[in-house]
Amino acid sequence: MNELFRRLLMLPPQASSVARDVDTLHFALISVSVLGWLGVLSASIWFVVRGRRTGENGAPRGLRKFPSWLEPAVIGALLSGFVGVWLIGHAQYVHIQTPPRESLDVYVVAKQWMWSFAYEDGTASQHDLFVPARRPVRLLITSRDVVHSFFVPAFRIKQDAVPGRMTVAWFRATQPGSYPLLCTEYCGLSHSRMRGRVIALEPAHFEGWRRRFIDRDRPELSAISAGVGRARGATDDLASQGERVASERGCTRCHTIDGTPHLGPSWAGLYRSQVALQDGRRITADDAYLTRSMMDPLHELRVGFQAIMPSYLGELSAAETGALVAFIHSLERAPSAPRRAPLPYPSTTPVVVPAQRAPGKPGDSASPQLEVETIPTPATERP
Amino acid sequence: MATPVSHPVNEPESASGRALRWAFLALLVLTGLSWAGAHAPLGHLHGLFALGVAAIKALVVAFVFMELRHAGFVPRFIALLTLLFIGLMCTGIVADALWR
Amino acid sequence: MSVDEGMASQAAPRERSFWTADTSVRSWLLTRDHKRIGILFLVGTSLSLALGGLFALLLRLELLTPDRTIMGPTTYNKLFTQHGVVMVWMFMIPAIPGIFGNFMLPIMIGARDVAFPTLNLASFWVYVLGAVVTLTALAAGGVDTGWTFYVPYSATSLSAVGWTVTGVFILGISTIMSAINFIVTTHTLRVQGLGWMQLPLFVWAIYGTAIIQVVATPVLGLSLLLVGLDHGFKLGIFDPQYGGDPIFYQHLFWFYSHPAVYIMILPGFGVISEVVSSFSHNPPVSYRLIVYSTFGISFVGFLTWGHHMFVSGMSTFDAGIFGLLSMFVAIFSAIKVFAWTMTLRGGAISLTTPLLYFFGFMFLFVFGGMTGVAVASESLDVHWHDTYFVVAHFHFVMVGGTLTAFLAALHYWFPKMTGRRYPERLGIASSSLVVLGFFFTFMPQFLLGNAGMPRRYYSYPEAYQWLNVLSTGGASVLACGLLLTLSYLCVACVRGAPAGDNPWGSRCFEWRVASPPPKHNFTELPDFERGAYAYAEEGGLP
Amino acid sequence: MSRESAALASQAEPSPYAQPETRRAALTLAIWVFLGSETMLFAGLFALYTGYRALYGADFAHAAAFNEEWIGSLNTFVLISSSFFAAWALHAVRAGRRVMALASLCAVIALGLCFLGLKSLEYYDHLSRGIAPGQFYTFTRLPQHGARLFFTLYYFMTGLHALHVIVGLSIMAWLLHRVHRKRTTRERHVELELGALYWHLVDIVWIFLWPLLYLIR
Repeated sequence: MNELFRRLLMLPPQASSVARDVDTLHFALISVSVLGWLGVLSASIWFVVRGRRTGENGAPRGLRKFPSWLEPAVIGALLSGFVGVWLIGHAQYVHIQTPPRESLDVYVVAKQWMWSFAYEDGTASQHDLFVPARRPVRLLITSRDVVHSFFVPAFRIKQDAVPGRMTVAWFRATQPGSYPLLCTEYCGLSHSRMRGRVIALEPAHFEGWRRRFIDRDRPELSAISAGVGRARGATDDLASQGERVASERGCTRCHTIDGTPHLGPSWAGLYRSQVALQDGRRITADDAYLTRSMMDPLHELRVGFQAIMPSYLGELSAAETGALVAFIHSLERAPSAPRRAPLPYPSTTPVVVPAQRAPGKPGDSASPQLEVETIPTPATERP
Repeated sequence: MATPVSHPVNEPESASGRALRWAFLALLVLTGLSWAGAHAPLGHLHGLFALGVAAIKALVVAFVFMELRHAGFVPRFIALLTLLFIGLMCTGIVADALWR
Repeated sequence: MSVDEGMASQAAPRERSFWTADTSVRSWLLTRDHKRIGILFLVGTSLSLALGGLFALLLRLELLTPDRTIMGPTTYNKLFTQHGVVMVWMFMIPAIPGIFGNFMLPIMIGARDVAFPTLNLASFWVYVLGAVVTLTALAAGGVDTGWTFYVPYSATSLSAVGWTVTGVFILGISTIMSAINFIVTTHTLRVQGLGWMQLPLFVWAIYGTAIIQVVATPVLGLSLLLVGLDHGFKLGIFDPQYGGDPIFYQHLFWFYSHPAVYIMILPGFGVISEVVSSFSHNPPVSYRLIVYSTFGISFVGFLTWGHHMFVSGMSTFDAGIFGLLSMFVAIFSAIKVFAWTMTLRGGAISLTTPLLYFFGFMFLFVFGGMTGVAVASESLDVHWHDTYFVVAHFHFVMVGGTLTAFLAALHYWFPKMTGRRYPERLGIASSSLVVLGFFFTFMPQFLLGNAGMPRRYYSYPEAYQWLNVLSTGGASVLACGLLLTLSYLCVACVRGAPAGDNPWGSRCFEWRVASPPPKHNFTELPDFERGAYAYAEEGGLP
Repeated sequence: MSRESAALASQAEPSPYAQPETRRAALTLAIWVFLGSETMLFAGLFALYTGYRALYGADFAHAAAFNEEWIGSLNTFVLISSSFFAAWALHAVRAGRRVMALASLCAVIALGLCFLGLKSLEYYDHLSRGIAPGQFYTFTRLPQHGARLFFTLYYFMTGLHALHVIVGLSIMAWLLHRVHRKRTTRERHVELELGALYWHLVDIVWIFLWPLLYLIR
């Protein structure tokens, strides 16, 4: 019954501990609504059919007297029905909003147009949130620029990411799998591309992922988790300062750092590369060119881009400019094409994630390889 | 037979000159009181006191200067409704700010 | 446009109608006649509807395929913003009050005009000014914030936010002018002996709407002013960089915009009450309940704004309060639906286009309303918030409710306004097209929302394509229906058969004057002592 | 009935009012509705003030101390007096004392201008110290977020109010003109009633702004 309704209403799989309950209320409410709807409609049609018959003769039979109890009865029934729905819905809402005590904390930072995640121990990831299955995970969500919203349809949870505030959500994935993560609060140009995944691993695999990440990528930790981890004494070299400047000043709204095409040229692999200008020249994107482009962007415009960037003359301090150049420098060896395959979305069936499972056919993006080795490393590689 | 006339409206009794002068005096006294209250050691009651006095002053202005005491039901109702909605809005926002 | 010839059949010499009393262009543009202002609003809001509808069609075309179809994401974002702005502030809020409120309300209460005719004219021209300024944003590059203007995005967006918020601010002024006029007219210009509880239900609806408008619109004005200052001068009162709280903006915005939903639907309710009573030749069941629920909606509508913010991080306590109050506001609409259905009972029903639109209304609005109860229940809203489910829900209510009521009103009062009849068969055909087209446009969107497709999505996963195609197909049918309506109504304005004063056999007051009404509404005052719904008296139809 | 119909038809541009008394009632009702609507414009700012006060209570208290209390208090006195004179002008017109009415209206305008003068003095003082709204805020003694928000709100609230004072003053000047030209008389003075009501509302708003922005620390 549950499965029939779920498929009929095209709901995603019920992959969190709360999904089943929420759906049950959903099914009940929709059924009652449709019944009530049909009731009202058939009553109207019945009255019309009868009214047509008498109506032709020209005389309405007039309002027949109502039983006096009908009005209060209808109002009372509606009221108690609605309040009943509210009671259940509210109880569930309180449950959804109250994280259990022993949950794993993950700091979620949204920005235009990506998600980044950081764990208490310094592990971090972008786009993909790795969590252990069957264990409650508490999300501490914030945003660096505008309002976003963290939405995992399969978990039936959603929470806004509000700049300047920390909001809280939690979930417990019932089984391992990959679940689409979407941004539901309109946040500008690439709102519909701000997608990620929640990847629930068997607890043992999750531990493995975490240990490997720390062993291999320890040097990276501080920069990635800078957004939330600054207070924890992260190292603050010039390039990571630059990364911060880039997001605070809104550079990353138009310039990507992983090679994805966007409004402005991507910074990945930009440093010291040859670029073609609209006046026909080709020049090297060295420190001087980068600085000039911030201050007078329209003067040396690259081929294939529109003249939309505002001048940052007087907006950026010398230190900020230097930090930005250092950050772009740090992306010198970043690949200049997106390294990630398009997101496998939506996954209507949860992917079972044994690490030893054979990889899918090449190009088969519907069954993502979730081998721990292929976890995308963060795009911010530095020499 | 129905005729297109309106409902008779009484010329509101105008506020007497004496009432106006008394109201003015009361407003001045209340202003002084409000100022004194701001400098008295009232602790966290400061805000309550200042706003309370302000409310009384507003009532004096509304009822005497704006002749609400002679006005009919409708203007009073509008005044009440406006206050109610301001209250609602403040309550809604403060409730969210305090308890989230 | 000449519409007078059709009425020559009447034997008694009649005063010339308001259409032909003076035919100079100036006498139209600077008219203080409430009926002509109603016609001006009809032209203005219909143009807005056409423009907003065109935007909607373009959006639906873009969504035919998962990625780029006809436009890029920047254009798409600007189009859905303009669609929302145009439809909400330039069509749905001013349409029914501006056209039919202006035209009918004074006649229905036996007044020669509204209380302040000049203010009424000003309200139309302020509307035009606001519309022009709003649309200037298009010339200035468009605005891409969504009609909700959420900060901080709207404050930092590089698009023409300034023009749009200024335009909407000006449209708000026009709304308040009209609203003050309606309130004062209803209070002071009722014909002697016409008590409050004898007013036609449409008057009540316009009156209740006007109250919401004067209370809520200034709050919108202020919030848009603050957004404009933030965008133009970085005075950010909501700017998180300076410690401001973007959520406060949402509170202010929804304090206006939730009641604004009722600003849009209440006049529709009024129309529906009139239509169902006129075509079943029955007095409305529980007149009092309908009136009380109008005021219940007007008031409780102000207490529920928080249900737009269940996932913004508000406390569970607040959410609970707002959730419960939202359930109460649903009760009032349910009462009305009950009353309308029961009004049909035992009636002598004539199945005409307005009544078909009434059924369209019941078919769509009732379902939309029930999904409203669903999204108001907190735990379900967490899943549905900002998905296509919500899009489908408010289109069912706003388009399925307000637009069908608007079309019902247009057909119902067409003979009164022009003195001519529209072709009934075409009316029936187009109403079926509209209702079916609408149903197939938005029904799939409920499912899309269930599946988790967020709103304002330029590109979407391929699995959703078939539902989107269905929706686009429905939208084209809907557009055909509306175009058909437009064309036959235009023809009927000039060529329609003479309608006579009361073609529907209605008892309501406006049908007791000539069609179209003379310039000063009454050559001689009709009998207002026999009630507007006096069907039970004297047996048969007139 | 027939005579009335004839009267209805004969009037070229009839007023919708059958009796002049109805016009007065309509205008009075309209101004009350308008004032309620106008108050809701301020309501949003009051709500923001309470909301931010709930978040930044201490900062607000510190910041309020940097508003010149004597200017605020003096302005309260000035505005209350002007409100009294507005009421007095109406009283005088009703009693047929035209000269007294003219003098009262002059007093209203003078006091209103005095209010604006003091307000500009305070704005000037604030701006010269770097206390400016939003991004222009450079007052180093109170660097906290709350203080910046307080002063941004201060500018919005007093600015919107000052705008209303300016509108009110224009209305008062117009009324002065009408009384002077004997167009507003003992018999016909509804415009003075409406103008005075508007002016009193401006006063009431300030009565609340004063404690919120100056007194509560």
